[in-house]
Amino acid sequence: MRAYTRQTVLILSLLAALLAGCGRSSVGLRIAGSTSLQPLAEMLAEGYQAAGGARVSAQGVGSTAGLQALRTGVADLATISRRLTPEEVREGFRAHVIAWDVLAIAVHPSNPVEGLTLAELRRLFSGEIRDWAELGSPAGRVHLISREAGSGSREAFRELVGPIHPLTAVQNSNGVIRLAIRNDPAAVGYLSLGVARAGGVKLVRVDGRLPGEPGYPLVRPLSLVTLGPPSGEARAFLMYALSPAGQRLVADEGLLPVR
Amino acid sequence: MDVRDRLARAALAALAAVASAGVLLIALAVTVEGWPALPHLFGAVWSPEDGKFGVLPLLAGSALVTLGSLTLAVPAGIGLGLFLADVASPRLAGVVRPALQGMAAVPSVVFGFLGLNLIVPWISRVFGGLGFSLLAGCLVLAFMVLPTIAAVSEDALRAVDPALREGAYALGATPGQVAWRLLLPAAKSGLTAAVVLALGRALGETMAVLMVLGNAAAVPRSPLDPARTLTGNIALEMAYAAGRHREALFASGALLLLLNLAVTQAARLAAGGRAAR
Amino acid sequence: MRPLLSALALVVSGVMAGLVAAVAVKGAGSLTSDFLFTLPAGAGREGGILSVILSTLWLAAGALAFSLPLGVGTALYLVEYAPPGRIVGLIRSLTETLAGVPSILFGLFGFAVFVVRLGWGPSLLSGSATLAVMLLPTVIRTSEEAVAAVPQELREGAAALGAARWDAIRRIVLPQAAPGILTGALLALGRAVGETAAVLLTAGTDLALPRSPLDPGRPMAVHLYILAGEGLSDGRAYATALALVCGVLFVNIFAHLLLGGRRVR
Amino acid sequence: MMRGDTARAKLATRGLRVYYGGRAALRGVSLAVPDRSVTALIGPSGCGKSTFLRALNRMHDLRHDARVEGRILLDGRPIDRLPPEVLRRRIGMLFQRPNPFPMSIFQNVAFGPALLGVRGKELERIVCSALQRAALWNEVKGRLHQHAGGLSGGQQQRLCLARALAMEPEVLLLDEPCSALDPGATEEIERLIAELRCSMAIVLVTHSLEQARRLADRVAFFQDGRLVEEGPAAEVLERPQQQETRRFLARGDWHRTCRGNGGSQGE
Repeated sequence: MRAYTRQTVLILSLLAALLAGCGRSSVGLRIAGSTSLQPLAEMLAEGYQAAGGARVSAQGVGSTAGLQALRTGVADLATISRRLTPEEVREGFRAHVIAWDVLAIAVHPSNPVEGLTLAELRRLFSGEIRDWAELGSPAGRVHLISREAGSGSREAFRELVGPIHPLTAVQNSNGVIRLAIRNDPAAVGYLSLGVARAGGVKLVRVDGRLPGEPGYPLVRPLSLVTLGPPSGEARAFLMYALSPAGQRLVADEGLLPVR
Repeated sequence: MDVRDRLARAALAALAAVASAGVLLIALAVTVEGWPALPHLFGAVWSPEDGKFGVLPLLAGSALVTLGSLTLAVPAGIGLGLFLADVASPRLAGVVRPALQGMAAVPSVVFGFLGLNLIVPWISRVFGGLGFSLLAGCLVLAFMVLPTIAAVSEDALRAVDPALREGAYALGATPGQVAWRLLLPAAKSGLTAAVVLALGRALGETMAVLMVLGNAAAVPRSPLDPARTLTGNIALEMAYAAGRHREALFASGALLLLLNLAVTQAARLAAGGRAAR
Repeated sequence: MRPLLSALALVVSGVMAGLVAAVAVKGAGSLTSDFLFTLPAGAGREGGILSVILSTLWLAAGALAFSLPLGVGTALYLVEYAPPGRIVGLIRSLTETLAGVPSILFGLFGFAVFVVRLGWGPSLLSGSATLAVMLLPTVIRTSEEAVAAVPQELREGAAALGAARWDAIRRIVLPQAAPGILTGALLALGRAVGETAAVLLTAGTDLALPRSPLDPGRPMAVHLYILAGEGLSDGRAYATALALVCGVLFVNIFAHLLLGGRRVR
Repeated sequence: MMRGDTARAKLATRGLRVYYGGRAALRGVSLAVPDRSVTALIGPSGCGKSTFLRALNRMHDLRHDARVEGRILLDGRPIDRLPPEVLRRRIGMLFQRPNPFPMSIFQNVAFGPALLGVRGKELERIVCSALQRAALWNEVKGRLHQHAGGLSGGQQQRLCLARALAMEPEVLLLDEPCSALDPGATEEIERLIAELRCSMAIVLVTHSLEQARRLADRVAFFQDGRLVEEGPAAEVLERPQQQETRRFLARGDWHRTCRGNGGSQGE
């Protein structure tokens, strides 16, 4: 009986210790936001820690949710892969561009389409053009594939090109979009250039320019967002992202550096 | 009563109360969070960017993928159950049964992963199109619920008195006739329970279908069209959602819970019918 | 009919074997001890999955730490103390209902309550608590069966010696039921390790080694989901899938061995 | 003499051996069953009576671990030349425990004919006549479409008999058909067996010496998987030739041991 009580006390105190240990997370800087930016954010976090910075946690939850996390204080920094809306700017959010992402338009390698105008692209994704024959390719229904609502890529595409037809297939990562286009001769979709370059898909000129060339229209800023001016750990991380070391990581990810 | 006994009784009762409150808490949390969006769910278009939160396409997606997978898995699963209960030698059954049990234990994300890497490209190659489709979802889901149906059917068929089997054989029935005219009707309530159980699992499955279904928020018009389920929609968009969008997702969760409770209730009735036999 | 059913069994087993073989063949090459025991680097594209494995284990252990006391307590109450009738029926139907709830709803619940309301954020703690709720029905049912299987004579024997009910439970019923309870815990563990939807929204996706329960971590199933989505390093994804399947099967086989051939579901 | 019997016999076995797994349950039995008579199989628990009976309509095919050797002849032709279904339609069987199917009384009796594709009026006629032959018609004619589970034990066994008779069998195998019934029901079944004897060959496994005495034309005594002695009932029961038979008949407690067997040999 007594031994048993002692056991109980021991277990209870262990539980208490565990709960007490919960008191503080070991993370020094919490980043949340765009999934498109997630790989870069993780690379930057690794590099930042390696360079002597605090422990950084990066969660890919989406641009809008990242801002929400920042607003509620769940995160110290948000990442977004679109521009801030005027309302968001009025709320006090400050976006600091750390890289440029190029949205590539990809089709199957067997598709003869070489280039599209922005107008054609808009008509394609709004569902106005339904057959590849209208664009001079062999006839066949167009299979659109897009990112999910809330994704920065999708919002940037909607902003730069136009609305997306509701019947469009949706996948929530660049990789699966590449996979889908690789499998289907009639598919067309948009994705980050870094992932598109992994191969298996053909990149289409937009308004006569290939993705990555100067003047290519589908470029969006990737930014770190602070609520008010950056300070403390968030500021240090931002400085690191803009430093030569940080910008090297940007280039490694297939993104365009800002410096 | 001993004092410690009373204490123990009170403490255990408290634990039981907490544990059984789980389902109520879930219902409460989901409903409270989703309440304001409830009136917005009755529409035919799900397009959060335009403030449209109609769950009809998602309901249709869930219903179609569930029914489609059961259409494939129920005959195969009951057939496998019959094979294990009536045809296979004990040694063969001893190999097939653990294999099925193992299959039931494989995490759903692995099924989704395999579907993404094997089934989706296969569909794209054979039927054309993206491959991400209702058909892919049905196939993956069918494989996932097959072991459940097979195991529960086997139990139900084994529960049929062996004397009945012998009686039917003694009348000159072929194995097929015994199965079709005697075993399956006699095990009907157990088999129904198997189907309803599978229905519940299929309806609630998230990751595997999310990965292969293509997730277009529209009612599919052919098995090769993409579709989106209630569950997949939550997993897909929850992370991004704020405001009304977030409420709508919670409300759709409440709807899913309601559907699921109905199915569970049906399962209990079916199982109850068997117990009464 | 026999040939037809045999063919069906053959086809299903063949397809299953094919799928398993696909995972095994494509994953085995990359599944080295290096892969298992080094930390991931380059956002999961390089290095191993050590932090992912540890996050998974912490999550599962945490889930059991929450759900075992609750579940076993409930089972003991149901079998030993509860007056038969309405209360038992109510508790049982509630927990059975819980067993049928889709895992994504646990995720939603955990997200709303643990992550947001309680402010635990996406963390091992939130993930564990969410998983714990999900595992409760399994733990309760298996524990209840184990406790109920203890022969009534043993309880009567203890009572005849003047032991209080609680003493009989503590010294006789619980030790006797321990293997059954353990089996239930193992089955629950297997589910916890393989679960994705419930932890996707609650445990976070951080690849770094978690150091406190409030740190986010990336469970193995979520890691596989993310790797599959990136579509960049197939070898790693297959190796992760193989590790996950092996882990879950190992736990399940162990549970079945412990159970000595009795059927569980 | 044995040869001549076999030639005239409805059903005959030669050197019949049955193994369960590696264990021999029947070690070479040669027996002839004449038409239009009752042959009773008696013997202690586990002696192979039921095993023998179940070999006659190939019920052992249903077990994965049972192996049958030797020959069984129906009308002088080996039964393994027939598909088992065809054989079993010609040989009806009644089990220890009544085993009505979980369906209506009508559907139970109609089960066999329906397998052959009989429908409509013809089926009704067959069901009605089978129920009449099993002396059940008057009791159930008003509730043919009620569930068979509602009948009493004796009625259920008669239902099973009607079910077998609906197939117009040439041979009827009875495996301790009264062991689960009360004395009244037993009497009823025995009366039916006595009537049916005029139209078919009946093989009866029984644990009751009295029953064998009342019903049997011929008696075969089994022990340890062998046929010890066989002949006209009066001779075997009153003037047994073999030592084992005499000892068995003399033992008072055999009744009890055979009751306890519960079909363990056969099932």
